[in-house]
Amino acid sequence: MPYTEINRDSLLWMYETMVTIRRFEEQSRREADAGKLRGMHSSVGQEAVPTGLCAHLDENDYVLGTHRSHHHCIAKGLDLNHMMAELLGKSTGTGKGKGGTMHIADIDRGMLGANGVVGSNIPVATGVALTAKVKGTNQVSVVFFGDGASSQGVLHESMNLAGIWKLPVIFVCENNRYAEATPFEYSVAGGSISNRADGYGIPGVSVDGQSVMDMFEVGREAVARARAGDGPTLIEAQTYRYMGHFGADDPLGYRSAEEQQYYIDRDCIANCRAHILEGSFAEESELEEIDASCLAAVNEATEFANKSPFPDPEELLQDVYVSYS
Amino acid sequence: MPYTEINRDSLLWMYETMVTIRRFEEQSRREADAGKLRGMHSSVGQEAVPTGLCAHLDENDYVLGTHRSHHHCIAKGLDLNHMMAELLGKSTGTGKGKGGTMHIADIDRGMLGANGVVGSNIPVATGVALTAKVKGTNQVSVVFFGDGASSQGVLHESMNLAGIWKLPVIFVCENNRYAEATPFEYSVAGGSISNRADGYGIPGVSVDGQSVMDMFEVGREAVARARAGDGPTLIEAQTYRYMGHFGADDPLGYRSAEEQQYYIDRDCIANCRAHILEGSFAEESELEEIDASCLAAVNEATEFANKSPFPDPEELLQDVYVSYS
Amino acid sequence: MTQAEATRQISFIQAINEALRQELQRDPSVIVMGEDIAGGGEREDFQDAWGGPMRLTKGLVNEFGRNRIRDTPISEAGFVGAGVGAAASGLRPVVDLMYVSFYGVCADQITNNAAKMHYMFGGKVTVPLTIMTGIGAGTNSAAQHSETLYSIFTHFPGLKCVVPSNPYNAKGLMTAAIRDDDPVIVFNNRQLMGLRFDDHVPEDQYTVQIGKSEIKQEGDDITLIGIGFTTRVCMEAAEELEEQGYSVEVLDLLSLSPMDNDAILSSVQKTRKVVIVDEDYPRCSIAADISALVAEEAFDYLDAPPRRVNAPHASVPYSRPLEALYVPNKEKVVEAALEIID
Amino acid sequence: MTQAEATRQISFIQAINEALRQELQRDPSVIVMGEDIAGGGEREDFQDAWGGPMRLTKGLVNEFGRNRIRDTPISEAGFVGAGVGAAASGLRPVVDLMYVSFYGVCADQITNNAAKMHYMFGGKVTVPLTIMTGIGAGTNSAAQHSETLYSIFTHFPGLKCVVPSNPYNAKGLMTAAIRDDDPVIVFNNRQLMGLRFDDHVPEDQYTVQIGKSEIKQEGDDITLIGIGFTTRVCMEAAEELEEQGYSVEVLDLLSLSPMDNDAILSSVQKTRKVVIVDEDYPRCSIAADISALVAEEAFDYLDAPPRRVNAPHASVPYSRPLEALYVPNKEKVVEAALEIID
Ligand SMILES: Cc1ncc(C[n+]2csc(CCOP(=O)(O)OP(=O)(O)O)c2C)c(N)n1
Ligand SMILES: Cc1ncc(C[n+]2csc(CCOP(=O)(O)OP(=O)(O)O)c2C)c(N)n1
Ligand SMILES: [Mg+2]
Ligand SMILES: [Mg+2]
Repeated sequence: MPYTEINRDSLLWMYETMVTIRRFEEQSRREADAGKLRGMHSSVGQEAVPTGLCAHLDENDYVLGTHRSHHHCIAKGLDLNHMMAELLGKSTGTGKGKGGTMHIADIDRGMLGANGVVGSNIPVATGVALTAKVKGTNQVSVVFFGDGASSQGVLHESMNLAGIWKLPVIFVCENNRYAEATPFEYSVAGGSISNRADGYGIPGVSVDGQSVMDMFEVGREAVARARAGDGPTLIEAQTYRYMGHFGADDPLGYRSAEEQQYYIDRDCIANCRAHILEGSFAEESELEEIDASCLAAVNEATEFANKSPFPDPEELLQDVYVSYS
Repeated sequence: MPYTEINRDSLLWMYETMVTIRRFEEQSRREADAGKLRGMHSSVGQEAVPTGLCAHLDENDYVLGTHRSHHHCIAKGLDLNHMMAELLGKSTGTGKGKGGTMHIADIDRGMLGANGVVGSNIPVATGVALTAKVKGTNQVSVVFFGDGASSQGVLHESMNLAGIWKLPVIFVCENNRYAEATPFEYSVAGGSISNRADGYGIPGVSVDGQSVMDMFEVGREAVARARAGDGPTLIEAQTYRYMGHFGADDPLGYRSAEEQQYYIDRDCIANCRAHILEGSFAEESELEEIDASCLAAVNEATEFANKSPFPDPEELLQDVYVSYS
Repeated sequence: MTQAEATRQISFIQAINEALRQELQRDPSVIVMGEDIAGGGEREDFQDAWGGPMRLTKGLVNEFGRNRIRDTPISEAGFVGAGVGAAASGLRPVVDLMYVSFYGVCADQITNNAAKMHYMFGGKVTVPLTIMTGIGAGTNSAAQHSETLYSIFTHFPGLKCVVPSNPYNAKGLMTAAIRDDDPVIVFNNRQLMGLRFDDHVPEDQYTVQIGKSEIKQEGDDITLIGIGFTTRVCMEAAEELEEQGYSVEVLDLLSLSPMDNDAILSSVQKTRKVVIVDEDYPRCSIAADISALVAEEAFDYLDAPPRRVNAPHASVPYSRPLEALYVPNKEKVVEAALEIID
Repeated sequence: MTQAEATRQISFIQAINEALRQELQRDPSVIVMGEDIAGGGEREDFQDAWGGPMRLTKGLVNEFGRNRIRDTPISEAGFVGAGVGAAASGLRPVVDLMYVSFYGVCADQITNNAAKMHYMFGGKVTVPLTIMTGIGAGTNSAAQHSETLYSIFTHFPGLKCVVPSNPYNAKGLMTAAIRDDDPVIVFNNRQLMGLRFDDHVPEDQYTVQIGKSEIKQEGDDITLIGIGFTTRVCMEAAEELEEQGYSVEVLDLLSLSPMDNDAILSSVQKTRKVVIVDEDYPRCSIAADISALVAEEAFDYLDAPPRRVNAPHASVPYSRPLEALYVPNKEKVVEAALEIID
């Protein structure tokens, strides 16, 4: 791909976003290892997928995610302090500490929630697109899900519904090649997720998810299609998670070191950095400044979160309903 | 299609089966109109679909159906007396009158049940094929469902599962062009059900479901594939229901008389009859004998059912469990 | 109220239909989705071909158009989930889940998403979704089309559950449900749809408060608690018990979650005896829930053990004579009442 | 029993694993299906890479091969449904539904098919399906991975529900479930998986009868009823109450459907007071069910109202201090007991 239309601002935003995600995830891992949370699904390795896509969205657009969604949240512009606080179950968290790592949401920034049930957000995102359609806004709804989630029936129901109603929803499958310890090639009959779009008369695209530039190009087209009222797109982004499924597990139990290395050698951040430098979009020193500020932001978030109080006991019974009597 | 391999025996069996179904359904309608049952989903018009398929099955093979399944049951060789008794809620029915028109089953003849929840039997049939695979028998499992049911996620989950496990299951969509009052072209994105098979790497075939000879040819291939261990097939049979959705409704509320007439002019029984006579597989008089014996069998079943007693009150609490204490 | 208004009798079906129509008129963010709620797909020549299996939505598409009245494919998880997303992003969708047994293909969207989003997201997202669904046996429809099941939804925090018993409260509860900022499930009994009622139903909009029960008639000797269709059964039983000389209080529960604990307890504290009549399966049912409430909170007032009339612990049989034995009826309620009344 | 046998202590996880392995050995029609129950797909070099999220199925694929130990795609409706079909046609499948909240995507297969086929088909089809699923809070997993929910399955006729509380009955109930000709759901608490137990677990096969509870200790002043994890809570509470001078009976329910009504009622008839401890949501719960049973059937014996300790009517919070308030604990049980004991 030529990437001719990706300007300096976009590239630097994407670079910064991906570095922020990486640092955030590394820190989350440390917090988890320190026993402050359990079962943290790291998105390290997959930063490019939401970043390239969200580059085309604004605060009025919506993103919905999965159990592995920190990168979606950051790409959608969520506040790191509130995110980290949520991970630690603190009252200053996005959900006052009641949702946690699998349920981060911030409706003011258009993040309508991570979701712990595999596939479960796909129809919800379709409904968000329905709101845009019914109200005649030009908002777009984007839902991320895994290769494992592609086996859930709701994906098909939702592609069908979005297909007949031409809804502005983008289905983004992050094919990181594993669902827990189950390889993609075992669980997906036919060997391709994007190909399934054909059956619903909607465009299906497979893209190198390790290249944020490729993601940007594919995202631009899908977002434009949605905004134009031309309906949904299914994107299958080929990516990889570097860590185990939830952190504590060793991925070498089910995959080879060579395979891991293959993807690490194609790291999305290194990739983007090289592209920026080769194209002289920025100096090395500028990138180092960005690197430093990302780290500082994550460190600040960590301090904020650790200093924040836990929720009051009364919170246990609050927010079950808006009102109930 | 040439139909070269369809011999006289097969043709006459199919003719007889279809005429039996037609007479049975006409009688069921009368019983319903007389107030003896409610909500009878008539299969008139769709006789050829299960008939052409079941011509390749024996008692060890399995069929699973839907809310509209009388034709599946008869094609699979169920006893008319017990079927009609079930419709009337009698103790001599296939399910002692406890299941009724939407839940006829006879495991001894390989009919594992009609099912009132749209799409619900699709994974069940997949599991039946799993038994054959695990046990290494060469049984085949066939599940019928409607165009409306194709929108249920379980179809996709099941095609995927059967695809990766190469299960001997045949997914037969009876596309009668309506789900209640909803036309197929409205509800199915992409406009084709059989095309969806591609996405799962399994064969998908569209066939003229008004021609029992075409169904026979397509069925032969799918059954052979299943028995050979080569996995599932998706068949989309283009057919039509002549009556309303559940009998009391007037289909002309949502479709044109011309459209109805188009299909009635291509009636599967007339079709088959013509083929038999043109090919001199049998004399007109032989067919008339068959016609008469079919009618007689249905009349006998009606008498049997009407004379049979209702279940004893104790039946209410029986068969909830095999054993419970 | 003029005489004409005072005698405005409409059917249960018309009441729901009117509630929907008036809310659609009043609030542009209300939409309705479901299978064949209009019918005919997008065929111009067959607009409004169906109107739902019970005709609850008949006529709406003509008035409000296909943007707001949407036929769906048969994919409950897909369109109930879409209802959740639409509700969380600014609409007030009413989703028709034809019969409650079909919850089985979309329960995830109801109990994992609709019920939990507000809590998990710290109160910052609301899901003003209304689900309406058909319940109840008595129509010869067998085990998969005759369940009641409101008990399992009452189990889940985050959901509200209401069960109208006549056209008046059907209209008022449906209107209240749509306006409510929490997800509400409205359970409409199929037998009620076919019955005639004497109640007056105002043409103007009104709401029946979610969380409140209604005393249908006052009495001193025993309380009968009914839910939807079984409220009728309780009224019939009350008549017979009165003929036998007893003074009977009948409470129409209307709302299962929240439940009007106070009203239940005060009635039982007065009468000191209670029979709960519920068509749902008996185990872990709303009837058990009420029985436990009364035992735990009105223990010292009770003169006799609480009694329940539930459907049996069995699937709904198709055969009519069996089905007739299945559904709670006047005889069973009278029998249960007489067991404890003396 | 030799000394060595008498002290065979294995973990809850090992107990389930052993039950599965021994039944797989004994009966060739037993198969196991679920997500990552083996792991590694069909990669020869990564056989047995996972063994389930709780390692309940670790090692099975090596012994029994991929024909009988089957990793599934993430499509619960598809593979639970396949379990129903396999069970109806001659296998005895054990299906792993990782955590009970995921029932939401496959409830149709469980409650409309598995539960109803035997009845609808007049007793001529059996569905010897076992579903095992993880339940319970206390692991910082938030609202969608910490539910208990056995109450809603107990609601449905046609299903059997068991809840083991220690390795001994975990092994015995799992074995009994697999051999049972009806669909059985085995609810395994996630907290129990991590705990140490002193109970002796025989290496040979045995069954614990479905439908029977167990008196963990006898006493005269009050009955505490526990279910799975909460049986431990009851034992702790009993210890404390005994220190305060009370004689406490603890009943481990084990089986929710069928339920051992007789044992519950005799215990309560003896002690005349009962506290039911249940981690499920309170409304329409098994605790309410038992409370109602006791109120209705042992009314004349009760010296005080039945008491319940449930989780609150709220989703499970993520934040640990809140979660600690959520799950029933010793303090709450002691408090409830003391309220009625005097
Ligand atoms: C319905 C459901 N089934 C199973 C699980 C357990 N589970 C959590 S994550 C996961 C694997 C998901 O794989 P994939 O969709 O590829 O996402 P990834 O973890 O690779 O990001 C599974 C099986 C779940 N959360 N929800
Ligand atoms: C899960 C579910 N949703 C809705 C229904 C109500 N319903 C019964 S039949 C039917 C239409 C089915 O259409 P199709 O699959 O095309 O079968 P056909 O009636 O044409 O044979 C519907 C919506 C149901 N039984 N189950
Ligand atoms: Mg994955
Ligand atoms: Mg159809």
